[in-house]
Amino acid sequence: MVSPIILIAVPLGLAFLTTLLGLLSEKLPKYIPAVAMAFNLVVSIRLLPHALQAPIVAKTVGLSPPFSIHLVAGPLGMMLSVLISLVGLVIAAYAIGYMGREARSRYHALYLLLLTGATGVVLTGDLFNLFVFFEILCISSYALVGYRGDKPGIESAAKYLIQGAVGSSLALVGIGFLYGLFGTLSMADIARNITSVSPMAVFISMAFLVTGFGVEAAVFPLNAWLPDAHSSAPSSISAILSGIAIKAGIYAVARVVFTVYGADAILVFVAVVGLVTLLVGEMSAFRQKNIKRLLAYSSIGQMGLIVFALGLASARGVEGALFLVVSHAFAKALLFLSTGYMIYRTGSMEISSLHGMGRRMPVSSLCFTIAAFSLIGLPPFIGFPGKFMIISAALAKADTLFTVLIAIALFGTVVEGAYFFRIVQGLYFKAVPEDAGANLGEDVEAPLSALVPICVLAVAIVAVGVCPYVLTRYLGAAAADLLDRAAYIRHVLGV
Amino acid sequence: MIAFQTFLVLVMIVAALRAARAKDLMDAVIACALVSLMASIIFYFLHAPDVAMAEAAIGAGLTAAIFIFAINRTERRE
Amino acid sequence: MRTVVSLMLIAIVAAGIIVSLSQAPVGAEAARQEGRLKQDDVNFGRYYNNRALEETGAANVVASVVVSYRGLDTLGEVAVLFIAALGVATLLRTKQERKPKGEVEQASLIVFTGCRFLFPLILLFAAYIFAHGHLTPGGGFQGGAVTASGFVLIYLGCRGRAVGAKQLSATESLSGLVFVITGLVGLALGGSFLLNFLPRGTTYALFSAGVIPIIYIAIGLKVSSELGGIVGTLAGEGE
Amino acid sequence: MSFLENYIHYLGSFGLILIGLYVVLVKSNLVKVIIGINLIDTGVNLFLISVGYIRMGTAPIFSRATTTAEGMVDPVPQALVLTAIVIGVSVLGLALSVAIRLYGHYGTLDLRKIRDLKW
Repeated sequence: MVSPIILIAVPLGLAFLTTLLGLLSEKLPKYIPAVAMAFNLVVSIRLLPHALQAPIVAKTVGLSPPFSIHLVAGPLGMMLSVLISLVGLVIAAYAIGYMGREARSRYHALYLLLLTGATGVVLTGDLFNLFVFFEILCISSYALVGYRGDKPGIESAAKYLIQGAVGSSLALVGIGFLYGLFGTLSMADIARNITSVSPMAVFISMAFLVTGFGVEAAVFPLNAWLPDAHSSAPSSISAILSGIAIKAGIYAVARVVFTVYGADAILVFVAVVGLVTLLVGEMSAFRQKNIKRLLAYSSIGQMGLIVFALGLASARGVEGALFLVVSHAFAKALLFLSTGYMIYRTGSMEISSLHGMGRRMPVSSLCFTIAAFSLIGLPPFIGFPGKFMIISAALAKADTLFTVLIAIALFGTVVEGAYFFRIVQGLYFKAVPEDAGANLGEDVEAPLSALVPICVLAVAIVAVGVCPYVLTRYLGAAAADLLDRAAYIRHVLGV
Repeated sequence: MIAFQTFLVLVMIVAALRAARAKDLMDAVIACALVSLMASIIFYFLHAPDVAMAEAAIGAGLTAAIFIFAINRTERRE
Repeated sequence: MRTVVSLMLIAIVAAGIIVSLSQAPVGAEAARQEGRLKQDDVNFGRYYNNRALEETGAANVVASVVVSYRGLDTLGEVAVLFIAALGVATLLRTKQERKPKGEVEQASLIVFTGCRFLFPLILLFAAYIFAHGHLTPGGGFQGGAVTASGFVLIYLGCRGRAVGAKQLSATESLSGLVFVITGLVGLALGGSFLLNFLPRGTTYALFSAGVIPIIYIAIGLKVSSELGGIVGTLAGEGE
Repeated sequence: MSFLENYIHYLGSFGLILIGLYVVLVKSNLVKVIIGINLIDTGVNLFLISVGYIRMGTAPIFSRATTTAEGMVDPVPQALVLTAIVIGVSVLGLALSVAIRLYGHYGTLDLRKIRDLKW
């Protein structure tokens, strides 16, 4: 069995290699992210069965935890690592064609580093190391959002950068408090000692950490950057930001709240924050006329639902949240990728310019429809089991409060359904607008290099939707990984 | 000893306030470099010579330089 | 309005910090005063201070923490700097119309000569700092920052002379690879990443502490080229 | 006096953090905001170092004069701060290049005037 550390070290090394190859050849660098992610996918799948039995604790410099940085590749971490490398591979393959003209070796190196940061976040067992990988993730996304250097890209990069930088400084203050209190940085070690200090002092450090990581996770008051950043970036970057980057943020918040602090008292608050995020996201999405902004707001709404489900804190709720993480990663990546060429062909991001696309770009439109229906939660797509699990988990609480909350959440889903149906109706049943597309020939379907990745995601959405068991059998262990602090501490520290 | 460190902290805070208030960005950058310099001396007194070196070289030197390059390419007044 | 809301936010943060500090004593000094530090072996700082010299052979405990015990952090951190260098180069890649060499306003002869005289000395000093990182204060980051200040001097004093972007890029890639490969060799030989697989040598000697000087020199070169690249691009001399 | 000895560095660091936060929240000039972020970074670094400080301690470096680990200050925060300083300068470089590009597009750095995208 190989050490999970190569999931981080090898992509990092390849990212360093990318710019070197970029000096030698124009063509080589663009294949490196795909190669690295394929490698990660194979290794993660090989490691997943081991991780399901017991978390793999990988030590560095030959010291056992907590005295050196250690990776904890538990069921949840490995599951997310598989997800990251799968989605990363698909989008990397898409980007070979899509970014072909404008991407240079720098784009590919930054993209690979973003994914490496996300992988590091989900695998590490050390709080400061989590922060460092989080910074890799955030800083490469700042650079990628502004990659094109056009007006909206630069403006949203500036906003994103300011909020992200302040957030990560606050998180660092929280880490400083924790180190000052406990003299240790290992998350398991902190979790073991957390009750030995006055709850108020602990609460403040948690507030700092959650605020800091919450900026990337896009929970309600901290998400002003998201619609701009996700809509101004190149489509392949929007896909990875919506699909993976915010999930890593959610993972960091959840890991800190559940495992490090075991803070059951604030979970109702978390559920309410999630609900507000959901409503704000869906309501704003409803008003949008720009397709990419609409998708970005819809991401906020879905993140709200995930946070709400985590706030239920029951095993079933967390399982639902994790299912939704996977389904949203697939569906939102697919939505951004399939609209990528539509926007490129029509040259406009207005929803009205997509009218009649169903006949001109049939495959892209079909995939868009599949992903949209999956997000709404229609069977037989992957979104349905996730939403169903969350609803049943909320009802299983047998608490009037949660019943009311889930009713409000369902209202949000209805709004979501309304705007996605509107778009799909436009795709298939509206006439092609006169002005848009005069410059389009007959053959406007996306090239094969884009269709293959898109279709892979679409097939995955339908396949997992029809047969959710392939995913749900891992969820029990993954949810336990997040909720069962005692087991986590026991596995890492061996006490 | 503690009196001297208190003095350094006070100078640092005053410089930070100056950086916050100054309308001329070049002023603010110089005040910012002074903050880093004071922080670097404080690091030395806190028995952190490695960090003191890094802060003096990066915080007080390089940061100010890249700020000034950037201000040269944009505008100087707030 | 905005000011009032901001001040309220700041007040909340300040109140939180004050409450936190008054509720529980934070820091090593507080722990020492309460006598908590005696019994525990859990405290990272205690553990490293007691073991570092014996385990890594580096006299500078901070160097062994940075390069060895928390080496993965450092790898992540050079990656962050790499990202910044790439990002700055990407954002500013549209070249300003570069003035031909003759029209560049030259610094005065004294400044020009002074810069040309000082630059090699600065580089030598930087190399000293990062080669002795495991023995004395200093190391890869500090040395790299000093090199970059040397570059600043060149950009100020000898206008129109750019440091080759290709060479910088190649240096940063190669030194990054050296770091990763050293770590992976440790993984292959001893089963854990960044394992110190070379002999420790005599303490206080230049060639001691196993892989620590190798990695620190790689970090030094990498940080030098990255910071140099950032400074150069921002100064408008890069590309 | 004991209060001052225990808390002066914390006071300084949190003073810097709060001043920086004020600048980030209130000022609208992008370069000024970046200066605020820089102040916050310095404050956080000072906080981390003061966490590891032991009075009457020694620097964590062995030499012919210092041969025992007794009384050495905590080396871990110093390592963390080295990391944090470098991350800080990375963000700063990126932020300033974004500012330069923004100025190229809009001819101003005033964030109140740059409102093409809105909520």
